[in-house]
Amino acid sequence: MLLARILEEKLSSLYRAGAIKGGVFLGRGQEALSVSVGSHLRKGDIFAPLIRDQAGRMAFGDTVLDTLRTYLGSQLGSMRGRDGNIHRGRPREGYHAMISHLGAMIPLVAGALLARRMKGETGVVGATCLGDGGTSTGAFHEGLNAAAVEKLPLVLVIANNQYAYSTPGSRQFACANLIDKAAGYGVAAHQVDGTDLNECLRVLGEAVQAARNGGGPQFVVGNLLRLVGHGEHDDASYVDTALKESPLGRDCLEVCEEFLVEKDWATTKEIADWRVEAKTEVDDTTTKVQREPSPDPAEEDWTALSERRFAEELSEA
Amino acid sequence: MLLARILEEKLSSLYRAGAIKGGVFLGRGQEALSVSVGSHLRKGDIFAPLIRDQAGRMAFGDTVLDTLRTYLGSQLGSMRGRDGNIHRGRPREGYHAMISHLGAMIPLVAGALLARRMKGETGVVGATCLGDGGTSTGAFHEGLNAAAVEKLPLVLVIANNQYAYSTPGSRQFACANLIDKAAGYGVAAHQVDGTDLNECLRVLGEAVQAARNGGGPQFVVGNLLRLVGHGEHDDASYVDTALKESPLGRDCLEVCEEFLVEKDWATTKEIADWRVEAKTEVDDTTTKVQREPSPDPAEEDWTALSERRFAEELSEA
Amino acid sequence: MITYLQALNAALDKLLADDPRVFLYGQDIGSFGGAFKVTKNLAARYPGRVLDAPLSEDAIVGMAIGAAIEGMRPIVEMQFADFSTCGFNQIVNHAATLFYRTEVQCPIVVRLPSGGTPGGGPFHSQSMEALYAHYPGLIVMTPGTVEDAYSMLLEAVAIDDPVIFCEHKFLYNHLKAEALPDEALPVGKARIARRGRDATIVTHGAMVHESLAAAEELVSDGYEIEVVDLRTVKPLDTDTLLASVARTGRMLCVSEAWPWGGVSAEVLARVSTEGFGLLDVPAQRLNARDTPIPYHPDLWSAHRPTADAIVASTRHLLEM
Amino acid sequence: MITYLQALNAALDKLLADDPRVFLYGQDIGSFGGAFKVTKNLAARYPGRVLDAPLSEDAIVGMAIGAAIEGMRPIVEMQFADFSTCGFNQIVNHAATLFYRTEVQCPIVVRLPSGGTPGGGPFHSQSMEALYAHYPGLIVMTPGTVEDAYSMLLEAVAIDDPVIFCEHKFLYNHLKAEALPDEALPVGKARIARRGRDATIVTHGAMVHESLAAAEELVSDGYEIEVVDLRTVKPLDTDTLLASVARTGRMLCVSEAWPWGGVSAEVLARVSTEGFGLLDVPAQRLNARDTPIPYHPDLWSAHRPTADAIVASTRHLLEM
Ligand SMILES: Cc1ncc(C[n+]2csc(CCOP(=O)(O)OP(=O)(O)O)c2C)c(N)n1
Ligand SMILES: Cc1ncc(C[n+]2csc(CCOP(=O)(O)OP(=O)(O)O)c2C)c(N)n1
Ligand SMILES: [Mg+2]
Ligand SMILES: [Mg+2]
Repeated sequence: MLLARILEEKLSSLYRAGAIKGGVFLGRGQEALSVSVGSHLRKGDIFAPLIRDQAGRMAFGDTVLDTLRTYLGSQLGSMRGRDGNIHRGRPREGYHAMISHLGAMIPLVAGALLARRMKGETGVVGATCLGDGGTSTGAFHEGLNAAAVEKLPLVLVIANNQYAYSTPGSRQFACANLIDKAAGYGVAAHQVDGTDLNECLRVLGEAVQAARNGGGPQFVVGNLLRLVGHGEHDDASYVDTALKESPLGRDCLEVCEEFLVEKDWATTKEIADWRVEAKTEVDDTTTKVQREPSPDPAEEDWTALSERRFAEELSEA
Repeated sequence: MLLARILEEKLSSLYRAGAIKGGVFLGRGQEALSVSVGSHLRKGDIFAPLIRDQAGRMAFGDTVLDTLRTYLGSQLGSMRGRDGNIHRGRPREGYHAMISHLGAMIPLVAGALLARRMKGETGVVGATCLGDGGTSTGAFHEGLNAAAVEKLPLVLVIANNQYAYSTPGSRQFACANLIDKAAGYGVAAHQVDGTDLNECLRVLGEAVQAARNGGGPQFVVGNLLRLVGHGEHDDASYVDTALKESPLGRDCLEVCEEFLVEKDWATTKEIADWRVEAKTEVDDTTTKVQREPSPDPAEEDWTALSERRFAEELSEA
Repeated sequence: MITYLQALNAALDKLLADDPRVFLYGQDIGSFGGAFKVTKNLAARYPGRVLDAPLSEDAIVGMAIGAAIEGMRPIVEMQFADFSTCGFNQIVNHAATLFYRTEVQCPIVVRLPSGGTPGGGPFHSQSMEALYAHYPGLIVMTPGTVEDAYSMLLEAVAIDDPVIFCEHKFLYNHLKAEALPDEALPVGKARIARRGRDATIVTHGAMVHESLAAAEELVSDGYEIEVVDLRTVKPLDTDTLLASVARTGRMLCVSEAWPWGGVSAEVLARVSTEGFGLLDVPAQRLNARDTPIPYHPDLWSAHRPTADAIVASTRHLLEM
Repeated sequence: MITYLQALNAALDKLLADDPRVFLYGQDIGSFGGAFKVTKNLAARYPGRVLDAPLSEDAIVGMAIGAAIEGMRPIVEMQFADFSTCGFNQIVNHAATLFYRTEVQCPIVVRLPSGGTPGGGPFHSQSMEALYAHYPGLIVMTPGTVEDAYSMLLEAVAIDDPVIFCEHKFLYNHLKAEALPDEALPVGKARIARRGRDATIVTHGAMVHESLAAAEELVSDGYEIEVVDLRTVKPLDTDTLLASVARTGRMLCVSEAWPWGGVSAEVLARVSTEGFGLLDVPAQRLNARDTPIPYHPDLWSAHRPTADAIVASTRHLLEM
């Protein structure tokens, strides 16, 4: 969680320095919720993170190295320059690479879980995340409904950060609370304060366990605020000041650090050391990745098909 | 309602006689619910009926004549042979012509209502119908949600006839009751026994009035059974016998007739006379329409655009 | 005799029997056997492997992709090709991009009951092959014979990439063959459906039969028309087309889809460019008209190419 | 100086000011001004007429259709063209068929921020004009200049049929003009962007500028290349193309979209057929490669046509 934060701070400064060509979309303020998803999953489980899940990704096994490789377009990254930033994963390891179209990963995870069931695997869980805005998509609805019909062990986590880009919840849905959607799908509902790591760990633990035990889809809503723009190009000036000052606006990392210190589980000094350690790892890895080669268009295998025999030579660039 | 029933019986026999080239999809058993929607709407309101809404269509102003013209492909029908059967309407009169893709009419009605609001018209209601299966579409979800956000006077009536084609509710959704979906959209919920005309009239009356009074979208679920195949090609052998014998399987027309007789509002003889009258109208109109010309391909204006200047001559059939 | 539809059913049966990774997912395909009965008896024969889906095209395709990543071989049925617009995003943006982005294969087959039938109307008649062929990452098949319905479906499932399988509704029960084939042309190879010398008609799907009928009719005028059945529209077997045009010097492409950017546009673009020196007269195309597909059978017959219209167009081509 | 993006904003401003039937609907287009700021300041200037929509492309288009039937002139913004796949069904099956089926017009405009930019990747870079042009009932515009961004958007709203307006993201801030135009070519007319005599490059959108740069470069070799900007891809101005090819005898079509059935396929099919006698050598095309659009700028530059690639292709054409 701390490492994810430090890494994202680095991504932000790399963005400002013009070192990243595409967009940068960060999860600052959402780490507690995200990391709680990733850390309750085991090897062999399935995870399809979304935009603001750097923390959850790392808990599921993603690395500083591959993150930086993908953002910086290293040829050695898992996406080999073909896709970038948050659109990364290693599907063969159950870690799926999101497409941009929101909601689209839900049926994908459902289908992967269906396959596991058909193959006779039990005790598997598949988790995926979405924003409050993403709940308005047809894909969300169809995917969650189909998963519910099949009673699949899907954990769907909604990070309700109160905005979809600039659009507040009041222009996005009319239900009193996003949790009210669960009953319409016949799935279990969980709600949690997304700024409180302990709570997030507890509630996600329950949700993941319930799914693992055959309880069918689990719908989790975490309430929080993103403490950063939609992307690094965005100053988020549309965010309501009252919200920022409300408990939703708390920084989950600070909340967590205070808790650790209060409980005497860590000293301020120790935390500062962790921070330095993380920073060193991130900085060193950045230096290393920046020396790595970019993908070479001349060596690129310009076909979208895995079966080479069907690739066509059309008159192209 | 009686007229709709008689007309549909005629369509069924025309279908069996091979007089209708496309499919025939009937609403037998659903007339009470459907007619209740149409009859609470006024001139100036908006209605987008669906597959099984012959009764509601006629209550909203559709005629035996145009129904037969459309089914029989008369050139004089509102769709001029370009579209057929249930895909008919007169959108300029607020009576919309469904496309086949289920759920698609919901945002259309919402948009029409939004336009009315922008034009300063008040007191308008827009109603549309859908089946239990249709609730699984992304279009349903997005359309109802967007209407709720705009608090539009939309009445969405779900005819839960327990099956989508051959698929029972258990393979379609996992909620305990379709009405549980309302809370997730923040819209008012109504439920009704779809076999009981009185109840349907009362509940739809309330729903339409609530929408008219600014109560935002109204979600109505009518429970019933279709007493006919999905289309006339289908013998509906998949329908559970227990369901057929349950109260859901009652024929709303019989229920209504019994009620009328019991209340002394009509005698059996009077009802039989109405039936004969309806049959005569339907038969006479059929004879008339069967003499009408088919659309003439040679006179057809083969362009999809209203602006002739953009029509292209490509090398075609 | 076996129909086109029975051939599809037999192929699915064989696939389910031979490969435990294969399963079917779609609306009403279980005990009901599907809207057209293509999956008849399969649910009973393969319990738990022929699943009724909710009315959710987007989720259906999305789930198939997820299952394919897990090593399964899902075959999805759209109730009509026309409804695949509701699953369009998952097909073109998810299935089609997966391998390029992640190096993980996506072996799904999406069966699209395609094409017009009398009384089908605007939303139960569409031929969507060009839509899918435009996107990189998809293989698009349009079997036009009973034999191809069978063997190409078997191959579609064997292919490690997503396949859009456009089976033609008009052929389901009309078209019959003596027996199922033991072998087949490879995917991506067009077939000379009829040998000729005076002109080449390039076509696919149900139009193969209209074109063959047209060719027969032109025999009485002394013409021998070659008919090439594309079979697969992406990849497109340009070599076979060029070889045929080299023999005949004239080409008409007949397709039931709309003209703009359709199969015929791609065929004309390729043959006109690569076969520039082979053509004695400009290549021509004959398509459905550029309007929605009309409901009334009389309008429908004038909307899509028919043997008569093909005869007229071919005569025009021959007289150029 | 006014940018392409400012021209779009000015057109929307004028439309809202002049016509009470016009309103805008789309994600984040209200007080935020849209992801690209095309609608900047408009919500404040026209209260209640620039509405933020939920994250629901299907509903957005469906609502626009309903409003259009009621006599309004909705302009819908997709946040990126690529997301229009999620509203695809309403566009191609509802808006595009409405007039043909019901005789009721459907004057909606769907704005698609289109085309590639460095780092855009597979889902923020697509050029979808061929998809929409394939369907009957839609008009598809691809403005390539500041002037056209302005005047074609004004015309798009004036047209009584649904218009797919493919505005190019790469041009938003890069392209500048002195002033907004007072008059414009009619919709459906292509424009000779540069006069020439040795070959014709037919193109549209951002590729107009790559093609012009290529033409300039070829001047030093003594070549005068004509560049035709299609402006509208459906309808397609075949006459202007043929007139140009009649002068030059050679044609290359350059398009940023994918090859199979794309704009270039349709252009080649038409010019090769109707201009058979005008072509000295076979018409050629240059497209984006047939893969998803890569994220890395180096790959992206090799994926889409660039001035360099156009120079190479044109040289090849000239030397044939
Ligand atoms: C189907 C679709 N439409 C539009 C977009 C563009 N888009 C990307 S992120 C975003 C906002 C998402 O909001 P939310 O789901 O609340 O997630 P958050 O960004 O707040 O984490 C939008 C509109 C998209 N990615 N997918
Ligand atoms: C998006 C979409 N997918 C599939 C179909 C094919 N289809 C037509 S009716 C039908 C079943 C509809 O069931 P339901 O909504 O319950 O309505 P009912 O027929 O029971 O009245 C199906 C699957 C369709 N029309 N639209
Ligand atoms: Mg959000
Ligand atoms: Mg039903």
